[in-house]
Amino acid sequence: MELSSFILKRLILMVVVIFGVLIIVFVVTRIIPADPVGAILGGNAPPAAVDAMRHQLGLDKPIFMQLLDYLGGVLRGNFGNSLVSSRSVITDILEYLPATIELAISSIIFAVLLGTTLGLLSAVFRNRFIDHFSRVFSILGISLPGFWLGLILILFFYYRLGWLPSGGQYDMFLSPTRVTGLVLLDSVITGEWNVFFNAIKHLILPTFILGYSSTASIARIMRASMLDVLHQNYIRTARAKGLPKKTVILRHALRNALIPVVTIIGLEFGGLLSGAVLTETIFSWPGLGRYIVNSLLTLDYPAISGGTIFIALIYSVVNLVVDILYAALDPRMRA
Amino acid sequence: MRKPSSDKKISGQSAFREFLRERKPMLDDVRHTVYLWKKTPLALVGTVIICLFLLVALFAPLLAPYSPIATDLSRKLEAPSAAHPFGLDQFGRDVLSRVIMGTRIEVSIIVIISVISIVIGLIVGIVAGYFGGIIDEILMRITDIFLAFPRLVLAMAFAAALRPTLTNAIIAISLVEWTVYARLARAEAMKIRSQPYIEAIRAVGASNIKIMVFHVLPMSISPIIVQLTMRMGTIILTAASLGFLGLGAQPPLPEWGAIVSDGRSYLMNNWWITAFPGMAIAVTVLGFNLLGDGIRDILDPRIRR
Amino acid sequence: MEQQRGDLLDISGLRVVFNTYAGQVKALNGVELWMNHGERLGVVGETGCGKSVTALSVMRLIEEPGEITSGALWFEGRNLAQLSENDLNSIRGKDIAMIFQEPVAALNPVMKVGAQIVENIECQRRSADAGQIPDKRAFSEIMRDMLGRVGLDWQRTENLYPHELSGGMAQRVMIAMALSSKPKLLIADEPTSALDVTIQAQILNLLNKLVRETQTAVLLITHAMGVAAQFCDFIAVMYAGNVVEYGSVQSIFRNPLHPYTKGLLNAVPKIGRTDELQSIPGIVPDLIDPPSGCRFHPRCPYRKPDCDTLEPTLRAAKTEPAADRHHVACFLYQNDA
Amino acid sequence: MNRKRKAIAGLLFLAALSVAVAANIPKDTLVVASNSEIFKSFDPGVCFEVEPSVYVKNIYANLVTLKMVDGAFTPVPDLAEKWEQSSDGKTWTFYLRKGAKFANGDPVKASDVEYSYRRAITINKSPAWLFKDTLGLTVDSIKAVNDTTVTIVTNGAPSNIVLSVLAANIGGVLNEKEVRAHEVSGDMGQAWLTDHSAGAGAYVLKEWKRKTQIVLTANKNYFNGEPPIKTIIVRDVPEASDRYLLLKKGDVDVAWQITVEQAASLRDKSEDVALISTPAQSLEYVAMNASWGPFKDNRVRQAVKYAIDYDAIINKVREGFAIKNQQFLAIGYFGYKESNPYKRDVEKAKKLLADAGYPNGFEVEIVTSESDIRRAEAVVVQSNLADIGIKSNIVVMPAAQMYDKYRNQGLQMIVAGWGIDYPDADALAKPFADYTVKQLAWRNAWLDDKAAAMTAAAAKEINDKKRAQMYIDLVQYWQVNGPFAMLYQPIEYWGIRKEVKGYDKAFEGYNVHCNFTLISK
Repeated sequence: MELSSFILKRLILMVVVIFGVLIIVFVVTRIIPADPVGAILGGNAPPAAVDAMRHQLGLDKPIFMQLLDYLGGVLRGNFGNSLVSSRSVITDILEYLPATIELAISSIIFAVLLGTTLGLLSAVFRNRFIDHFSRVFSILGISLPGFWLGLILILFFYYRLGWLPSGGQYDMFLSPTRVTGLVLLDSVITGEWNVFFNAIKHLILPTFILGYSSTASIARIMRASMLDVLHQNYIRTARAKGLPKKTVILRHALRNALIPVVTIIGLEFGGLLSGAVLTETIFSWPGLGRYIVNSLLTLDYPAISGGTIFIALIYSVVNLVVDILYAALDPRMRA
Repeated sequence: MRKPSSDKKISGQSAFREFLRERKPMLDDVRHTVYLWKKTPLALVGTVIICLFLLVALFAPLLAPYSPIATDLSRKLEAPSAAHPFGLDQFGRDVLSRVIMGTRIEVSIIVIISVISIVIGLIVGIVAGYFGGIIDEILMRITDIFLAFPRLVLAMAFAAALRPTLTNAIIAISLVEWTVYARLARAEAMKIRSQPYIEAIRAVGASNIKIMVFHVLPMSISPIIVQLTMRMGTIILTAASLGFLGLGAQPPLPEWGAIVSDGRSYLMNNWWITAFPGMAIAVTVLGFNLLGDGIRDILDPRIRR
Repeated sequence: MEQQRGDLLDISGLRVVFNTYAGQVKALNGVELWMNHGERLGVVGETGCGKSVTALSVMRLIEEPGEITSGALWFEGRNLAQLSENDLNSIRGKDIAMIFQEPVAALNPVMKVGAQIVENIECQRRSADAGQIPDKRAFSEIMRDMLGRVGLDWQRTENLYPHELSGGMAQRVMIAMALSSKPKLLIADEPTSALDVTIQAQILNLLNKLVRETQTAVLLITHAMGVAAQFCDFIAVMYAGNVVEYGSVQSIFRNPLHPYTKGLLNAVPKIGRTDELQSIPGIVPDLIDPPSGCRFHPRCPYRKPDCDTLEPTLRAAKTEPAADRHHVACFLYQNDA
Repeated sequence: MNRKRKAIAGLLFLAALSVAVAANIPKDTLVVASNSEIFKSFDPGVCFEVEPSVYVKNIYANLVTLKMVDGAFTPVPDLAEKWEQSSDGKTWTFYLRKGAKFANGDPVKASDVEYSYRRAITINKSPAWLFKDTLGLTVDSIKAVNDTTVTIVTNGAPSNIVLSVLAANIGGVLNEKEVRAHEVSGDMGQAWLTDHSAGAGAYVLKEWKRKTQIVLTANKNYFNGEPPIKTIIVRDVPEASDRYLLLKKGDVDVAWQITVEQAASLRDKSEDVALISTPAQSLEYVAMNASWGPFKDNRVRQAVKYAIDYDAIINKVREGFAIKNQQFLAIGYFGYKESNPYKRDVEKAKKLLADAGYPNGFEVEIVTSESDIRRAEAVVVQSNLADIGIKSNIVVMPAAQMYDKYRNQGLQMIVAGWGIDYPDADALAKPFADYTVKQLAWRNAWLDDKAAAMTAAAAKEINDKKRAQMYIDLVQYWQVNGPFAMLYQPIEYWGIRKEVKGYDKAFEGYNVHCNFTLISK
């Protein structure tokens, strides 16, 4: 199927899915038997103030009317104002989104590098010590609860050893110029190398915690696909050519084994966005994850809907990009 | 050509050998699975952990030295000692008994979530796969919508919507988990629908429902069971994460995630409140994952040779 | 012990086993084979007789769960069985090259065909003159020349991916790749079995032409007696992990000695003969617990009392002139049983 | 060759990483760790939460401010040098000090005060009811007579209420010129003032990177002189354990909201870190729905009040960070006279229950919020009630759901707290005793007209001595019949580094009075 029509179909599908997501999120947030306004104004606010605000936000209209207003607004790109920060949800999200993306990207890179290496090692040295060690190490990744491990690592690396900071994106005394919002990228663009190194130091622990959980599934897929590739005929041809073992594995086996790994990167990215919610809370990371958790706890309707839709959007876009990447990587798909 | 043995003397022994010969392919398969099972020690470790986990859950009330919710503020935050191997939490409750009783909650979480999500998944999957066409398209788009969300975010949204209690958290997670089984059931249903013998049965007058229940359903059970073991680890983690965020089990229920969340602000001086339940989560989920990994390797034809 | 029989290749007492879940498969049970420079030896036998395993063993390409348990692989005075992995790598692809049955599957799907050939040339050159900086352009020239000599237009083929080639074209590429390093011995493991008949003939003729030009010895693995007869000088008949008969094409076809060889030849339809084809009774033995003594005895019409206890060894049959090297492993011809 | 180069690059990278992490904090900077997740805005007309108002008080100057003078809040001149109250008690005239300047150098004029207060009423945000209802102000009530004099016409509320409200956030004076310059589509500068400042206070809001940090810098033109601390950085650290670690490591000077246990360990033994505490302006209570089942009978309410073990809660749950105060007036407030009639007396409680016809008790649901402290208190109350035969189960709800039910009188029993809006007895008497204002008394369905009448009368009484006595009588009546069992008045505490001086003076009477200028290092 021609690549462009493949993308077109996926885009249409994505729009339908996002529309569905809009409806679900709206319904879910509205059936909450609670009154966010009261919480936000604080217990002391007199009932008159509460009712005034409810009316102002249109929360006293029937649910169906609220849905229409909401959808109308979304189509015009207006996700309403957050009840907590009383800023437009879009500004909130655009302020927090880059932090989550930066953490997610650095974690996926870490997970892919670690995952493929572990998968490679455990396939090449099958059923030997390295195989068992790397499989246990990677399986620990999805077994250890991230929030628990995070706390312990902070206690150890920050408090006892003092090697790494306990949280935040960069030191409080630095004030990096914001270009895209991705601190690392910005510091490279603006050439602020002290910010660059500092940001890396702040990224190490959160990236490990967030990335580690995806390592297991990547390692497993890599191991299975590597084992499969090693039995293929072209590997025997490569060995028959007298190529050293290292070249056979890296140049021939690895490239073929990586193809299935690409497909699950899309899925793992979804897992990362989930994980980000917890990791951000532990590492005081100013990301979208924390924004959503807080909006859920304070029942900030517009923020919940806006935040979850954005996360769903990113997730669908990433999956689309990965599928295109898959076609590009495997010549057989390019026919 | 075997010499025909005399009719009268077909002893029980040869009948048994006959029974065995018919079953040879299956026996062969079982032997091969056991051989692979032994060859992957990790799966063995996983099995042991899970058995321990289930046993502790079964005998929880007997094993727990103290009541998990009895508070004793005068002895709060006591360090681990012989009397209290896991120490006491900030309400003076025995962390060990809470973790042990927590096992029972985790088992109930897994069982309920698995049942709900499998039932929903089967219904949606089989109906979509069996009827195909527009029904399949609609149901699959709905599944896509649920899959569009990162798992935890959607579970959080549902948990916050329904009042945050353990039961609501279970419902929330099930609403997220069923998509996995729906896809599996649909694939199975589509495979079976194209089988010739289905045409034959339909010709004899069997109704769609009967076909779906008696033919499609049994066939899709095995892949689902396999997938189930792999999902259990994630289910516990998701429930624990909800507990940690305050959207899941509410105190004094000793759900592991909630215990870790309770103790997290005491991590500095009283590490034990968070450490032990966290370890319990890690070991149990590790057990399920090792088990799941082992099963996956055994069933994956590429690795089976 | 020294290499005595063939001055190019001399395999003696080669045993290979496969440890599978069902038990240990004794694939090769003391294979005896030898050939001289420039000669062409055809190894024939039913599937599962171990001919492919023998071919792979020469270059020690046997993988888990298979392993060479004993035997010597003499190649120009060096025993490949004892060589270290990197010494062996200096021989693989340079002195001994190999082509396989499934040509498309034998090429790396994500790498251009031209590049895969250049890789082979580069690998041989580097081991040859290690000091020099590899000259990429020269290697491409050689590759293009080879593609031309196997009858492919290199401008079109060079940048294609394996899945874009037909079976015949892929085999031509494999031949180009194998011969690009001017090996002394080419092992062809059923090169034409997967191709349809018309292409088979083309490939064999191409192979015949190229190999004669460079005087390369060929070890041809095939189950088609006709192909072996037409292409090879000598033939080794294998049955259940043993070479049961070895000799020149003429002597084997004119005067087959071993009962199994006779059965094989009778099973080949001949033009003009209308009588019913005879098949060899019984089935190929299970190599996990093979029949004791001569592994052919359960199916052998001329069975003698000792056949099921003693294992026959390959002995020169006195009747023929030495040039035919006619050997047979059967007690019918060893009166000192 | 390139392997060597890679090794050097690796080493360089590690060297850069290992440079000391703990940035040592300069002398003239104060770093605070707190959870600023719920901060909404630093606009004086909008900000109503307890914590952000600490910073708003230091960014904006008011006409008058409050200081703790020997245990009681006393109005003190700020931008206004002196003020007078008309004979009928309604018209107030304020005379501004000469030469006071805004942070950006513009002089402070009476027109700024007029604009600021009219703005607060027009935008009508959360604190607006303090002006509109409590002081009965309308847009025309505030007039700038000339550049240095302002008159405000109130509904005749007693002087203590008027001055307390003017000293609150809403009384912050904005620079009219600068606010008008940043107005966007008629929002009177609300969007801009969310994270910018146009005040005359001790500090200027330099920057607010949400979920990262808030930075305040000293105001060079401050009329009381530039404060010793030049920069204040408030780092957003949501995790309590993180805040505690940062404090112990010396990466922050002050840590807010550390746990009671951590505070106790700092109080008892810690070399480098000290604990500062001060009675908080809020009250913790257990309330019963006076129109629900058994609680209709006052004897049952009395029984509960006698059943509760107040000392266990104060010493065990709060680790001593609480003061026994069983009335709705906070300590030191106008009309406060110590009176703690209730002590745990199981026999008396049982007898009261039996007289009321519930010899073997009944079942009740106790609702509370998610904080550790509240849950611990609920757990103690649960076991106390069990001692006298009342079976109860605890339901924890997030704030949003709790307020919804509580506002519609839907709860049976609740453990909660009440923050004080302005430091005057009326700010407490109304919610706790006067059901007509539809706040706490109403939420617990205690529709007692006598109490409502006494509260209304006390609110209007001009004569301070008579007014004080009226509150004492109201408290006495309320303690016997009210549906509230007051647990304690909490003590607020902060962990601070030893090198920080004057923090206790700065936060004495927190959150009514917080003056960063008193802090130095």
